[in-house]
Amino acid sequence: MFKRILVANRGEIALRVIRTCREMGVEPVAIYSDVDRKALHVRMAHSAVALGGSTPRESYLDMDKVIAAAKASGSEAVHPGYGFLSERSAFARKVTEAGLVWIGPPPEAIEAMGDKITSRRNMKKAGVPVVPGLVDPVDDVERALAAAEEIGYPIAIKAAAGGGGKGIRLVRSKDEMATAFRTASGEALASFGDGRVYMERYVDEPRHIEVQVLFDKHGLGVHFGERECSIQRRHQKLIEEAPSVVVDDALRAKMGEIAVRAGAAVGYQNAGTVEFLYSKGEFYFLEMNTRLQVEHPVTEMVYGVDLVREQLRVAAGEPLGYTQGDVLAKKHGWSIEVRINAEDPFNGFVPSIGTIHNLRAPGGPWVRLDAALYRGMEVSLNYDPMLAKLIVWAPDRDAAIERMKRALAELNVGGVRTSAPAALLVLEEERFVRGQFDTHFLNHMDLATPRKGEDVLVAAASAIHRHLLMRRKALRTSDSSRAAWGTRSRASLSPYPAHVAGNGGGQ
Amino acid sequence: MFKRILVANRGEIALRVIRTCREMGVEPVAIYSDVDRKALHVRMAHSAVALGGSTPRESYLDMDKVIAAAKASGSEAVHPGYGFLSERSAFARKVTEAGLVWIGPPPEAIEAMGDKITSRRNMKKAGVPVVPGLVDPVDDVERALAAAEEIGYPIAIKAAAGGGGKGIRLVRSKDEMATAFRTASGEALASFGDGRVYMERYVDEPRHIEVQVLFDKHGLGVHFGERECSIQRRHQKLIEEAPSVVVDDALRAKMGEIAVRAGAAVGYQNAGTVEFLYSKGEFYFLEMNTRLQVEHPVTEMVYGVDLVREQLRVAAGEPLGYTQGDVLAKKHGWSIEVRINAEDPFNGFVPSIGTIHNLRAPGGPWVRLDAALYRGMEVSLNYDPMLAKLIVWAPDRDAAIERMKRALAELNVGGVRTSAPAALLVLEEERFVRGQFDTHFLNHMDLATPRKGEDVLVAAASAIHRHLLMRRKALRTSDSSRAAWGTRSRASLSPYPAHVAGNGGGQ
Amino acid sequence: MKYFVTVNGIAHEVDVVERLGELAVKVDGRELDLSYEEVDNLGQVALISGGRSWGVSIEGDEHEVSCNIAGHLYAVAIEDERERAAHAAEREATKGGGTVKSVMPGVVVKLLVQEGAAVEKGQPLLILEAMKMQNEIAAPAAGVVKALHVREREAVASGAKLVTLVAAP
Amino acid sequence: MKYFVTVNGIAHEVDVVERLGELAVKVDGRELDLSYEEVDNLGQVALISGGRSWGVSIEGDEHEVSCNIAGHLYAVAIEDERERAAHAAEREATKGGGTVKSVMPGVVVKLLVQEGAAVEKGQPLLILEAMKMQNEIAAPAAGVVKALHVREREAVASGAKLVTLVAAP
Repeated sequence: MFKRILVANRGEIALRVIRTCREMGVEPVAIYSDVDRKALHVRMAHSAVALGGSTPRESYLDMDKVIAAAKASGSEAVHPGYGFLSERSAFARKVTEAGLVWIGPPPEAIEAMGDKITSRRNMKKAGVPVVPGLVDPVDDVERALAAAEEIGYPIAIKAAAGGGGKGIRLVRSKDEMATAFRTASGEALASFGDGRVYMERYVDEPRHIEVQVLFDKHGLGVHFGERECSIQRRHQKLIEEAPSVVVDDALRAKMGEIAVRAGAAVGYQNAGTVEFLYSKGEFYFLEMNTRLQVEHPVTEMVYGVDLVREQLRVAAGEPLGYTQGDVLAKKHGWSIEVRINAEDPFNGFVPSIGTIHNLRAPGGPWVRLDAALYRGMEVSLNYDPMLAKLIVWAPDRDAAIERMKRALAELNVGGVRTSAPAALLVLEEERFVRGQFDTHFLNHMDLATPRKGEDVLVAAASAIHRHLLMRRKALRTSDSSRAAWGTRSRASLSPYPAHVAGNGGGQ
Repeated sequence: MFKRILVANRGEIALRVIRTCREMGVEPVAIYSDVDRKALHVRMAHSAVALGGSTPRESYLDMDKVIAAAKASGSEAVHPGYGFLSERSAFARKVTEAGLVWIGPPPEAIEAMGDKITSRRNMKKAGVPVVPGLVDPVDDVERALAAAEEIGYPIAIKAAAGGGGKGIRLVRSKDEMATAFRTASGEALASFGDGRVYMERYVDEPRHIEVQVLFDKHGLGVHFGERECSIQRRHQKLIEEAPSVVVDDALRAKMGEIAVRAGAAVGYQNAGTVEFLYSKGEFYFLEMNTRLQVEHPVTEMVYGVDLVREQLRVAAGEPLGYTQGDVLAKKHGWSIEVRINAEDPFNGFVPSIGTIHNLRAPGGPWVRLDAALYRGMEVSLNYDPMLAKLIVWAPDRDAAIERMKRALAELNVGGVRTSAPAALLVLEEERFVRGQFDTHFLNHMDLATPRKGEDVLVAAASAIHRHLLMRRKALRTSDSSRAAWGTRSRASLSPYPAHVAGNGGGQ
Repeated sequence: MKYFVTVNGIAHEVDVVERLGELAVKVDGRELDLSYEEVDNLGQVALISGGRSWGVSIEGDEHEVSCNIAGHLYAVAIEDERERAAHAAEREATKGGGTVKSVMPGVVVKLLVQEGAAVEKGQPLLILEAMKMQNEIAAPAAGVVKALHVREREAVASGAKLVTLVAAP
Repeated sequence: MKYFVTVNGIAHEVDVVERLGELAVKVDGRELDLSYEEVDNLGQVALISGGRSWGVSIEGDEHEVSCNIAGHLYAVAIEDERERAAHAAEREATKGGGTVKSVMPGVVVKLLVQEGAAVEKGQPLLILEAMKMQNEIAAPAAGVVKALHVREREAVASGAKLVTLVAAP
């Protein structure tokens, strides 16, 4: 095992990796930008190297600085976390060329899965089901019509150069094709300077189901079952769970086997996630995330496995040491994760910034908080808005939902708005509890409905008490408690008529 | 299931019960003394009833007040937690007479197990092994000598009216008996006004191993394996774990079967713990704790069971719904608990009081914090010094020890001294890691040894920085941060030549 | 004293009478028997009313407050009678939407309207990029664009004026 | 400036020089390249030295400080040269133990010595009951009991004087 490794990330995932390092007797080295110099991942590390700069580009995204930090600190390997440089094959190559071990898949595997067209081709060849459709884009309505016959309606047309759902057109029958093609192509040309479009079968009631895989360096690979991440908006996941209500043992075996085959086809090593679109008993390959996933904890809770530990073990050359059967024998219970993002769910999920002045962490049985939060932390626009992940485990799904509701009720993050109340509303929805949802669920939910009952009166009464106390205190000078309490900016409380368009890019 | 129950306790165990209630859709009602009016168990409850008073006697120990609170709040049942009224059969009776359900064993079972002599007789009759010795006390040296031949040396002589180790004499051979008997009897007479003594076999290298049992109201009972609680001083447990290194599957089955037999012999219902003294492959009944135990979480983690939920279920009349085989099939991994007490382990574990001005809770995978701590909490001498329980789970014991060390490194409770650093020292001891310890382990450990290495220099350098900052700030007026930081009383930092004698009474 | 309190957009009338140092609070005519205690100076409140108990986390200023109650968020706005009258006049004056401000620092990616243009309620006015996301800023009411306070590619601070709307003539 | 710093009972010499507003700290002659930053006003400190990183939690006053470093506790006492000289004189004066004080509120259950009695180091002086536990208070050094400041069954506050010892003649 390594003596010392560099954790090339920040925030909760850096701390997550540091925690496992500590437990394995590996010395974790943190890197930090100027604004992160007091961050928890720095304080909890064995060593820390300053990168300088305050933007990601000047710090965590600067490959040369990161590799220099690894060398200077005497690290033997680099763990990239997720985001930042984790899926840059060029970085993986530079790490290896610097004589360090890359705790991730080979650069070739990152590249093979990084490109939409290439990965689709590779997967088709490996016998992995993909959404029926064209591999190459078309630029002509006649060819579109011909292709449509083969693919079968309904069909989705997507800009070849696009992303984030821009310029997608749904075509239910032949008659709608000509108009749809022209408008989609025109929009694509206007937006991206490239009028070509893809065509693929439109998947109704889609559910986002992904499979966790792990490969050692000796050609062995296993899967750790599925996670369902359908509660999302614009490809940003909010609630994840393992297992999925629509996956039984037989389907798990089948999806798992195909996910392992997908990884093997590109010579995969280390941990990765194969994402599928599931609809009415069928599933199609979407993409492979060639790194640890934000939502890996739900898999950890259900299989009793520390995935970061496994990443380090296989990167150090150790064999898996267990079979697929061993893994599935450990499967037990149900786990749910809620992402606590700094954003206002009642105003189109616009980002919320501020200083964390108050923290009440949930506790008790089977409640896990993966966070790098601390009192005094500045939440800025420099970094990802995810502040924390709240994870619960319970023997069954109903109990896990109730436990998550209980844990969310205990949580308070003061100083910014968070996504937590939205997650609570989802968990209270009967259709969610019954497992009847798809990736459109959150978009169709009315989050703005005011809650009824005694709590409203209590809120009004508390606010009035507070109002009168504030007025009295305002008369006094130099009242530090007033300052501490009122750190929340007034502006962020104003109703804000924003509709978030954005371009997603979920992790 | 009940609609509403009264939680007749405070602190972490009240919050523990409240959490399960919330998850079951049962409305938890809190009770509180004057000093607890802002406590977390009050804020997290559905309803709260003020008992008035600030001492336990005036509040949580006042049976009539507690029952009146249950009636006034419309509660259907009473959960006593541990400590306070939990093992008072008179209270259990009053609860039932008031038309409420008692979430605990029948009063007769409490009584049968509450008295040392009676329980010993009952257990012998039921075929439960007890430490070889006399059931009745002796008051005469000739009878003592005769009895000793039967029991076998070495022998321990204990005051019949005593407790907490007072007046215990070890007799290794016949020759030592006369002197030992006279001094023990004389001391007992002086201390308790009763010169009679018990005699029993002295158990060498004793380990404290207890078995969790659960009985429904339909005559069915199961056990949830063992916990080992040998790391203690004066019968106050500091570190607990499940399972025990000295218990294999065969021994677990045997101890479990005997524990269930012990409960059945007194008509037990609900959750309880049968404590054994284990020595070199043999085990003897010590006593039965007729309530939920402080250290119940380690069992929960290993068996994936919420014991408070099971308590409510069986109290409501539900059948267990599973067999002994079902329970043991769920056993997985290893769990350790550390008690975070407000006390100074480097000064004879004297109590430490103050205001909690700073809290840094550990997090991440398989770390559970059962606490009712909050910033601003006053830790006084009114109540039990236990502030929190830190619990970890891991696939095996070594990993659990490393995880607990990591979690303890993350924990900070500012404002009082705690037992946490002592627990960390134990976990770092090679003999503990190897599993070679008995109940004397902590007494023989030198906690005062100063730690070496860089941390000492860092402590010195940090203190100097802080010293100079304080000096500069002292020159300014009305500096609120100085006040906030320096809340720790100077007195509690002085070396204190106290040797704690005390009389234990562990939970 | 009478207050007008809006909770998540729904208006309530609150009457407050101070009796012997204690506050008697009536919400929508219903008298609440309240015990309100601040746990710390960070907004943790222990509230007991009619036997029920709540742990409330409060933040905000005198007039706009967020209450977190068991994980749910209640946005509360408070006006006394004098303030209500003043605000009503203000609202009348800015009918048509008033000035739209930025709630976050960001960069104006695109302006979607020009000065003088008539806009409908909900119509996108501009796109603001912040935290890797593009946010469409929509008109809070129908009106006419009186002024654009920003240009494309301009970085704006939180609270910066973006667009001023006035009522259509 | 020179300081005498005791960490968990072991004495260290610390030299501090202020250079351009930064502190240069030498512990036992070893120069530490330190970055010390307070995270909040509650004692959380981010400390970096020679590439190593620590999250230190500090509490205490100017002269006596507790540092929690990765779960371990370091009790630190600080004296500058002037204070050290003063304290040395004080210690000489109270040779024999000085005055034993209570570190917690409690009740004196039993006095085990009388005024004028000669006691050995570690000999129990009295039993103090606090938090349901009986604590034997022992003599910090050999000496003679000069004064008993408490009586049996008396409740004492934290910091209250219990017994004064002087050096045996």
